[in-house]
Amino acid sequence: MKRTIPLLLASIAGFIMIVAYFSPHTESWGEEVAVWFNILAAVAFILGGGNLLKIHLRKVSDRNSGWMYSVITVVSFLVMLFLGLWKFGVNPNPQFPDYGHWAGEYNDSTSPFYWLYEYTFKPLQATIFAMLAFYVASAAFRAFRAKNFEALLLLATAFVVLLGRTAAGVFLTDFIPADGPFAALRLEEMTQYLMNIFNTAGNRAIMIGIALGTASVSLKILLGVDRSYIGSGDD
Amino acid sequence: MFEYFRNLDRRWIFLLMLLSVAVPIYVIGKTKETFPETALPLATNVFNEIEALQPGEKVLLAFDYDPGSEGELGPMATAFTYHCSSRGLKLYFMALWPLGRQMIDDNIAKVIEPDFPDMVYGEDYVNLGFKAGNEGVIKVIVTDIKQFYTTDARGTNIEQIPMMEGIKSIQQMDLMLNVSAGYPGTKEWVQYAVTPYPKEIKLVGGCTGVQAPLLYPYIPQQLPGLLAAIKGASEYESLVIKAYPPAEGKEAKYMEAQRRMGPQLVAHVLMVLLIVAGNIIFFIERKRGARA
Amino acid sequence: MNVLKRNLVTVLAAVLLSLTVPVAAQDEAETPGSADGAVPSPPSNVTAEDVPWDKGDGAKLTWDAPAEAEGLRYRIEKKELAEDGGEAEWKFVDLVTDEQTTFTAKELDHTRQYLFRVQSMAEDGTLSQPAVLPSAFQSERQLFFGSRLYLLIIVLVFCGSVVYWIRHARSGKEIKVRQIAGLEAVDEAVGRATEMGRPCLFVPGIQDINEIQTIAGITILSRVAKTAAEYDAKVEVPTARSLVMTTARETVQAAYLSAGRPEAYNQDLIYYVTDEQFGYVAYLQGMMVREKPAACFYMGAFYAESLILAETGNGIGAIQIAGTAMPAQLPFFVAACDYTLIGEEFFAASAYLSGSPEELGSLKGQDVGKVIVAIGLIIGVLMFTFGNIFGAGTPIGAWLLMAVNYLKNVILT
Amino acid sequence: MNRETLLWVIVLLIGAALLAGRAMFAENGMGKAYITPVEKTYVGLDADVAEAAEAEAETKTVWVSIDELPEDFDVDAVADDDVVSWDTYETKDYAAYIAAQNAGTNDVVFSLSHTIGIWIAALLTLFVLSFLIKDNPLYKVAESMFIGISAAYWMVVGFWDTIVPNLFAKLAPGPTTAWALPGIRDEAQFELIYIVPLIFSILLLMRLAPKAGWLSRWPMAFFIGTFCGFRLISFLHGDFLAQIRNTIVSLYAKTPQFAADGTAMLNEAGAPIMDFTFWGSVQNLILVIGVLACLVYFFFSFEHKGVVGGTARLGIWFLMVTFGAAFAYTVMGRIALLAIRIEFLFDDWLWLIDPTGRRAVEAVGMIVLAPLGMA
Repeated sequence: MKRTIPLLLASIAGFIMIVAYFSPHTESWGEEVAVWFNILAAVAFILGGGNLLKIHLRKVSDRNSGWMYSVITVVSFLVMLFLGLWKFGVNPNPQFPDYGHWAGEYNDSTSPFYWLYEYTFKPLQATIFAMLAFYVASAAFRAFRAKNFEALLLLATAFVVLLGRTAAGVFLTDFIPADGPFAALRLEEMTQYLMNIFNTAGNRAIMIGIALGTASVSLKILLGVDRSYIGSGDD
Repeated sequence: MFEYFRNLDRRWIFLLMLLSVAVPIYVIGKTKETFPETALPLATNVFNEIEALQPGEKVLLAFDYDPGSEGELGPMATAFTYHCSSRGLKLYFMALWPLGRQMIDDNIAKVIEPDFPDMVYGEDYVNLGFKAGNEGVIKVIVTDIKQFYTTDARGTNIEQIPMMEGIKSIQQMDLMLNVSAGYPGTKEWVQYAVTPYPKEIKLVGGCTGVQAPLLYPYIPQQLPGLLAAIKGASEYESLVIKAYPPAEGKEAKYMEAQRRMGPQLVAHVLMVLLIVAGNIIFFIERKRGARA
Repeated sequence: MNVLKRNLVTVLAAVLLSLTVPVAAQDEAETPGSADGAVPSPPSNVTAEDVPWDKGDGAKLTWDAPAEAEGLRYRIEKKELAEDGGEAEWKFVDLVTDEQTTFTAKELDHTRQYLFRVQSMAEDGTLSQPAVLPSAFQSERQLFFGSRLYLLIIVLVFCGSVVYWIRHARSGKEIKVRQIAGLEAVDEAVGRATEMGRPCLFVPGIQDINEIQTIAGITILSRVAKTAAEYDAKVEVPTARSLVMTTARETVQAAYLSAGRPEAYNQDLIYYVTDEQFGYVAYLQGMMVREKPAACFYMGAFYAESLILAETGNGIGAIQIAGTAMPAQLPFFVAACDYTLIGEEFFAASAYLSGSPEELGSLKGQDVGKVIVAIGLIIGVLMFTFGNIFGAGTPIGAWLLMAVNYLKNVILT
Repeated sequence: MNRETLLWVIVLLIGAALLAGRAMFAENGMGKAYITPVEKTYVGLDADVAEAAEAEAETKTVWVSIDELPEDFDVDAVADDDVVSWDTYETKDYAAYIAAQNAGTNDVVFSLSHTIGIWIAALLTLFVLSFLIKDNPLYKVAESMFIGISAAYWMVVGFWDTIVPNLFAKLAPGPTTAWALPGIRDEAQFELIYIVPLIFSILLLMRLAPKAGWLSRWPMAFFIGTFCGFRLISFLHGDFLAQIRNTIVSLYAKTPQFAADGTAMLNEAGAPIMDFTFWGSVQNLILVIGVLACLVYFFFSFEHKGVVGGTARLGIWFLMVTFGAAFAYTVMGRIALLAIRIEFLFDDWLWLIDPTGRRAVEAVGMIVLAPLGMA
């Protein structure tokens, strides 16, 4: 009962979606269900947020090492949540000023919620993203070594494309006439060929494989062959 | 010595990366000097197409991008506006992206209003604004511009705008410039404007780095010139600045792309050197391993 | 400044305009002939019929070309009739430039009625008088998408072959599959973590459970957790989505149960961090540096964070096994991880790890899919090549090119 | 206090001292923000007064900004309920501030909250970057804060952008529009079908109940099932077929011929003249071989031995070239991200550089401090 009904539900829902795709009348069901899913995902924040609070509050009450950081997390979480849900300090909607702040935008530029977003969330997000520049450098130094033929190919293409995208690379092969028979050996041309032919070929095969893999995993779930997502049988 | 490099703490690499980006930004920001730029044929072609026009000829500037790609495309849009204004052309702005209209207004406020105060709205330049419909808009305005544009972006009836007099379709434009961040963009302009009317419509443009490979197939027949990402913008900018030096104290705003190229170039060279260094270390290591 | 006055002028102008524009447009259309050129003769006999087996948004228009049709283009316009029978304005649909006298109008609403009209257009843009469809047209919505018939066949063949091989496996026949390098390393990695007394880290990507990659990641998690339960190693699963946390808890609990060690299951090791991509990564890289997991698994949908994770993991000397179907992130994992399951291998991994014949059977089904692709591709390419060699001028060349066209635009769309 | 901690503390103190020095002694200072305060006033008018073009005869209140009313409009004559005002602002540059000061106006004022904001943003940026040296308490502060703020941020977004318009407004349109969504009050309608996601949500929350946790599997199973069905079909239809279609190319490639002036050459029938292109054919051949070889690599049924092994090997080579090219191609964008962060630190915060002339009133900065202030 605890496992059979969910398995049936998944199979029936899935096969209905497949059939629905073939009729103009039901074609849009997929999009409809996506809206429902977004609602469920938003409601599930209660579970996730509750779990977040639970873990960090426990760290605080146990005085685990680093419990002060949990205090920071809990406080910033609760403050941000309150400011946002209450629309604290939000200006009214110019079209409906009589509705007060509730009809305003929750991220109105005068609200403290916006201030926190603008001066903490955004710079943190952008800086973590920017750390990638450092990691590409260390990966280039460490991972692009000609250990075997495969690695050599990886390295050589990366090298050519990197050079082909700088003025230096263009300068290096400038002696090859641009309209002669060997124009393809110019670095910027090679970059283009690598991207257009090899990268396209590789990516196409990967995408075909992904499509088959996705379809196969989906089918296994609908057939009940793979049921690990449903959990154990008798709790 | 070798051992030291073999087990090199990657924090040194991090430091090199930081310096290779920060130092150029600082030096360029302080001295306002940028790296010398040599224009490649694609950028030179864009420049030459605009140079070939006579003062008073009509040019359509389609700004199909939004703030998300401003960093990459803003400099070339500014350079286009500046070049066309310097050349004394008549500028027709339009956008297929909703926020493109804002980008047009920004460029008018940045370039035309302060630096070309003699240009009159409606006589020398006009902002036709944004129209929804993607390539549908292109298909229509190549034969009939008034079906979509009954007013300009400011709500003025198009019949009352002097420079719109006698304009039936964009085939009457002497050149089209497109700044493109994706769909709809240069590809659609090529497919739906240049391809059906190869003689009447001439298009050059600029696009993001991601898009560039998709547009190469149209070069040079349907697309004689293309500025690819910040690199292309920087090349074009250098040509424009050289031909039309801005007034004293105003160079800075027309050299944005060249400034941004600085850290890019140095960091790229660093990446290449890192790959080389990594392999040198690897080969020495293997040699020693073989000997031992 | 008198703002009101200016606004009033604008409003008035807009009102006036809205009254005059349709009239003007109509005037322009119905008084053909600008000064520069002869007026072409109009087409005649415009008919419209419903496009069969569609969703009710298409109409196939045909008309007869005028006597002197050379170099003519046809301008097509439509008019949507209002529900109360009132008149709307003509709207431009498309320009037919290749001297065809048929056109399929799209994007119609099957609950509304339409009129169409066609005008000839000379080379210099001069328009003829319009030829109007005699009676209003309404498209019909059918029960089945005719254009998806071939898709249905392909889906049936694919699913059929997967089902066939699963049944084949169930009947006890042996299934042989090749080895995948990254997968043997899974047990080894968990084992090493146990020896070192350090945890394993499992990252199920940053997408929600509606993404198949996340589901595939969770099924791999179930095998990893089972191995860990047997070895008595600790698996930590931070998630970026609440629903992924919920599902992962169910899965891991079941895995511990099937390993016979339900008491060792600790649900607090599977926890939610934040939905924000980079917040999640900020947490992960800090946690990795502090707890130094001995084995890191990245299985799911990844974006820019792939390299941050892989480089941090490399910095702490962990064994790293990644699997994703994000083509853009594969290069980073390949460069920085010990083993990477590329695309389809990632989806196949759970079948391999489970070792159950049924699941292995499904892999055979996937291979049938690849054989179909290869055959279709080779046939298509050969037909296209020979069609081009013979040229469209010869009958066989024309037939081959037509067949390729059918394959590409009808069967494979 | 061990040696390392001591070192850190010293570095931090030096950094702070340099910053304080720059903030106080540099001519223009640094990291300050300026705004122009703006008061918005809206007046509720009967529709027929405000908009002559409005066809509806019934009197409906329309809110008009006071800026759009004539100057001689008497606000005091309107009932208090019908006048709503609030404060907002526009951000300004330092140059605008100086210009306003020189002009003797108070239009542009110093903003404490935005100044603090810039400082906090800059410090958080440095905290995060410090992780590259070593994990440290500053990074932990930034990390903990980021987790709390971002988790709450997405919950707030989920509530106002999904739950309110897609659940509340569908099941209780009246109260919802009267409360928070007046913009859709005319079109919002009760939609019974949204009871389904509501029920699913309740079932999901059963997890919190000790005995009924298993009920939460129903919604999960439903959605996993639907998405599996949906993705099965859409991947086969989209990616699978499209990739095959795009790979069917001619190995005897032809391109249109162009005359010297760039126009396409046409034959008598008006169709473009196509001619054989050797390089185009080679490119297509490589493309097709590449796709087929990579497909063989993905084959599960055969061991990679013999012919299959050779072809699979070729497939791996193609994949390696693919990955190498894609890696290098992405690098440029990643570097730009770092450049933007550093520009923020140098330009918006430290006021070291001023590439766009936002503080173009002659300034003499303490240039030497720059690299150290970054530490």
